[in-house]
Amino acid sequence: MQRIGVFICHCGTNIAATVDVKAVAEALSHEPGVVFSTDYQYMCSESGQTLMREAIREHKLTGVVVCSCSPRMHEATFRKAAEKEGLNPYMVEIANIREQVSWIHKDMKEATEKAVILGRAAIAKVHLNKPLKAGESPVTKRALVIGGGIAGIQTALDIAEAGFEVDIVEKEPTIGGKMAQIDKTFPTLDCAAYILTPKMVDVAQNEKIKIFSYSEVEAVKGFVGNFKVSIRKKARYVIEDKCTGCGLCTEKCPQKKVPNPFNMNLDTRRAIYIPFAQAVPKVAAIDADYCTMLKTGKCGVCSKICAAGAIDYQQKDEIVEREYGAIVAATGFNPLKPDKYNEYGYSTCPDVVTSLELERLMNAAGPTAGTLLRPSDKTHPHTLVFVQCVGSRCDAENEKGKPYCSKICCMYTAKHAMLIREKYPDTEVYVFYIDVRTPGKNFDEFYRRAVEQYGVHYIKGQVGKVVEENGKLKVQASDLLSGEQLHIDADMVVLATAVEPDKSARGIATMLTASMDTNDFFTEAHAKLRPVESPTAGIFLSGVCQGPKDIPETVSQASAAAAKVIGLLAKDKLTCNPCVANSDEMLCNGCSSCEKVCPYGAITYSDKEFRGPNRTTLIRRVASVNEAVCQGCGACTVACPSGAMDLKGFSNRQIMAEVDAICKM
Amino acid sequence: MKFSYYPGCTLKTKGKDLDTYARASAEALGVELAELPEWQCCGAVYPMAKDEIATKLSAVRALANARDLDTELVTLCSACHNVIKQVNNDMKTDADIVLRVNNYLKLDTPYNGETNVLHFLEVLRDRVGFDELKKKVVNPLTGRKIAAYYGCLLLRPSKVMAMDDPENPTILEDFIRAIGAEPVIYAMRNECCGGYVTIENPGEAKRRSNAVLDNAASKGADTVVTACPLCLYNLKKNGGHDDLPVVYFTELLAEALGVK
Amino acid sequence: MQDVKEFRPKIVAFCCNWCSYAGADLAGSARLSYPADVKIIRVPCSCRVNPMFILRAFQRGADGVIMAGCHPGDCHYTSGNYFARRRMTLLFSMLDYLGIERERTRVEWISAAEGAKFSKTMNEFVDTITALGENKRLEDLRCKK
Amino acid sequence: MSHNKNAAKVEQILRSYGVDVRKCMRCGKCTATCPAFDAMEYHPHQFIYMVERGEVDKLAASPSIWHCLSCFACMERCPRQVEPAKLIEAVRVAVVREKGQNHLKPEDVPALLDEDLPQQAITSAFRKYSK
Repeated sequence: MQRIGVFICHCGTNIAATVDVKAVAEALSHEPGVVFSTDYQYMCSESGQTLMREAIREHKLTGVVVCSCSPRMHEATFRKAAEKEGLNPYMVEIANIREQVSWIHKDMKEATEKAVILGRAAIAKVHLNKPLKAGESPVTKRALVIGGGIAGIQTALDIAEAGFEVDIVEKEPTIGGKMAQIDKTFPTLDCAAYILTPKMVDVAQNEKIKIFSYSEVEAVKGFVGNFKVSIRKKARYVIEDKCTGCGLCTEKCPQKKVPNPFNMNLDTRRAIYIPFAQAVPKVAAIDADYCTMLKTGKCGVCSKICAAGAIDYQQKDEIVEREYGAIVAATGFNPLKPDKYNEYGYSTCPDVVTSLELERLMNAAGPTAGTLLRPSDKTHPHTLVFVQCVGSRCDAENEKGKPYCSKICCMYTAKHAMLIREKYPDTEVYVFYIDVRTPGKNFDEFYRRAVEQYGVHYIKGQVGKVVEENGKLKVQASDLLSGEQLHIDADMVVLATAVEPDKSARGIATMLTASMDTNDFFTEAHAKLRPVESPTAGIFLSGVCQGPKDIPETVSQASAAAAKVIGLLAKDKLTCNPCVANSDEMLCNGCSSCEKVCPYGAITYSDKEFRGPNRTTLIRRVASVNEAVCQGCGACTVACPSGAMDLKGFSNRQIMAEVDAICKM
Repeated sequence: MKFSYYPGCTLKTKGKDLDTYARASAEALGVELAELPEWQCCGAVYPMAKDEIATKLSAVRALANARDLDTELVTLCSACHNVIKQVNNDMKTDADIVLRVNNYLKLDTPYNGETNVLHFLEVLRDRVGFDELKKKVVNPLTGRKIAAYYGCLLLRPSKVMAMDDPENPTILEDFIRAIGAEPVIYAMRNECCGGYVTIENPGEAKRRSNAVLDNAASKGADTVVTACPLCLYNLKKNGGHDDLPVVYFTELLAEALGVK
Repeated sequence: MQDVKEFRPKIVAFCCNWCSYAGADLAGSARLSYPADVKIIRVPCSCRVNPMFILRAFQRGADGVIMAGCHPGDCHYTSGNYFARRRMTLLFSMLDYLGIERERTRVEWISAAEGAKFSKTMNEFVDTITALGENKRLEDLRCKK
Repeated sequence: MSHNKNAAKVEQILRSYGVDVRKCMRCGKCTATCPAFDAMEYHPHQFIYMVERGEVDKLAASPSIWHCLSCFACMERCPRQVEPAKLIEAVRVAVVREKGQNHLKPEDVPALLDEDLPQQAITSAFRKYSK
């Protein structure tokens, strides 16, 4: 039998004004097992805690019930106090008689009765409490960042700055991501390359950072502090250590007709290529789909001219196994391909482009060397129409688009419009918008500048149809403020397409057991209070993989994720939550029901020997719970048909005891 | 290959060409189009109200007949196709309409959307196959530049019609390639010709059909094909392009197969 | 003296720690009252609620049982509330089969920000149960002393 | 909703056509895409808003409802699945269902015919405009 002490808190008058605390203390003192019962003005105060500790010592208490505020407030406080007195902290239970009683009831008799019942339920539970010990697990002091865009770069640099090792896994041959393709950045109009490439160089030069470029995460095992990750280094047919990045091969390769994704396929590159001049690592790669040597065995030009002897046509994919304490997802985004929006003519008219294609058409390193020319006939466009929200803000039942606002389009469109008007004053620029959304520092000022200073025509309405006829794009649109249908003869139409998470993110989330929303954005542990952590311990989120963001926001979140990683890696040991599931092997029938419902993969099955009747041994397949991975939700406990699985701290018997106490009245 | 065939009112009168050439071509392709024994006019407009039952019954009768004959149901006129496919969709998905229609019709076996409805173009694409069709062409229309006019009813609403991409369709273009001609792709091919207001508001119908043909002509088309008698009538009468003949796609098919 | 007691139902509310229990706390700090007949049991997640607990409550004389968890898609443990929803659907169909009034059991999704919803839901539930009256069919009279 | 002056009628129309006007985000794409724009007094996005505000009678009295080409372009291109074409038909049907409101009378037909006009045109006109 437990020796239980009961402490009723007045919380000043918060509780005592509505609950007769003395009567509660008196009533609960008669409960079985209760050897001490008292009330006090502020249990959470230093003297309140001392009172509790003295009582534990004097009355040799084995369990404590505090009737006070919500356990979400002070459970930790009282447990710590008990622990100082040598009592296992999990022998303390709270009855919430403030939020659930005094604050919502007025009638003192009624409130006092309810407080007594809640106290009885807590006492009934404590009778069944067992001392729990939180386990510990070691921490591998290295982080993995999946994705080498600006988000991954910033996270990796910050973690490395704190002295920890970081690996970046990037599926493309270079880091840099989408930001490397962008021309200028809003709202300052500085060049993306000028601010990004120094960071890329920092990554390359940082001894703590290792880049796995042209690589993908293949498998993830383990749990917080102890992840084991297989990384597939895809064959690039160039030996990384030997290639000097001179680029001679990329000029001499006879296969010239390869679409160039870095320039949004608006021009071509060779079969052996370095994505762009500032690539990190600056190492060539061969596109196996186009290389004549790899396809037919004839050619070998690159190998012959490579002075470093870096070409290796026999190269194979390689699997590297690495261990990490924390993993950051920074998988980024892609603009939606508007091929479901052919009322705008994207698939049939070359002069209808997406905003990212326009970035390349305006970039000095792009296919037109920075001169804005129509893709169809390479002439200078005079009239440009921008269409906002292509594929964003659609109804959930709309299969073509996304239900969310992509957040960055209003601003980059203002940027494009402004840059075009500045560079080419002979142009007319129209922007069709539903709403102009500019919440950000200096953002609305920027948009107003586009209108007031640069004379961009902002029209509230949408484009309904684009018809190409005699070299013009006839744009049919609505102007909702004037109530007219407009017909504009344009030279180019630019579609602000929705942002969508990279296609690889879904598979990575599954490997990480990190949850995703219906749009394939990673879910954060708490929308407001834990925005850079996944609900899965040890997994952190950086950049657009969590939701649409511009560059400043991405960088902030990337640094925030790094701070969380650093906080984790700085620990030598991790304390686990002791309220985890555990399986009674004697009852387990090996059915795997629990394994199937576990969202964390914390349950494994193994064959174990048991002693059978007549000195025989039986081998049975039984479940065991990895306590470092289990988060204690209890899904398995209900799925278990044999009653073998139970949850420490919230056991079947404990909860039923509470039910009984409440119903007894 | 045997199908039940629903010609519809216009194909028996003013739109005979659409029908006769289709039958001749089908025969040449080894496709049997067995006309439903007792078909009734579909009404030409799909009634979108959930509480409209009577106007959906003739389509359901045709669908149930085809079901009883254990065949897929082939249509040719864009309007019939639109009505019958949409009604069939109601009979698959809207329990209330199913109940009320069946209560009214008292069929031996209640109808629940079992029949698969195909446009003749879908038969050519998905059952015969355009590659197979190409092999049977004796009289390829080499050098002809043909603009396909889809209009509105063939593709929309795309969720129900489920025939092709409603904004960038390819079925007629692929058909044109199969008969040896060159398809002309132009943006107005899926915009309305204004056929419905040709009685009410001829000026409007003129403006719309003119815009369609202007766009097709600007892309160098020498012929326009359609699957809809009303579009054909309207484009010819109101399109303002005497230089640009508008014909049924089945006419060119028959020509290519040498059965015209 | 004659003791005419008005009927006060016994109601057990299972609340998940992350959303609904926090919602109850918010209802408390906003002083949004609901009847004292509701007694809350804290569980880590709605998926911890074994249908047995609900049957146990009825057996012991509860007049109504309500389970509240995070909104679908918002579960702290990713998918727990989906399991809970499925399990409760099964339990409810069994209770239907047994002829237990459908209104005596209820599932609600209440987030940590929905103090008002918590209070409103509990008020409604108590009204419903009060109107239904005592649970006579499932109570095990042997449990009464 | 005090914003809506004609709630019962609107409710009836919306229910029988399954249209949810609250989904509209006022982007105007329906009006941008409408081929009959020039012939209309009220335009598709206004239909939606007028029904939401309960101004059904005003809409029913407008010639605009007879100018819709039923081409479904607005339905196909609406990002919010609002389906303006259904709403226009709903108002039109509400008008023709009222006694004596036939927009097209059989005796008017012969004058409209020419020798090539397909049956489809007359059938559809009847179905659209008459009871």
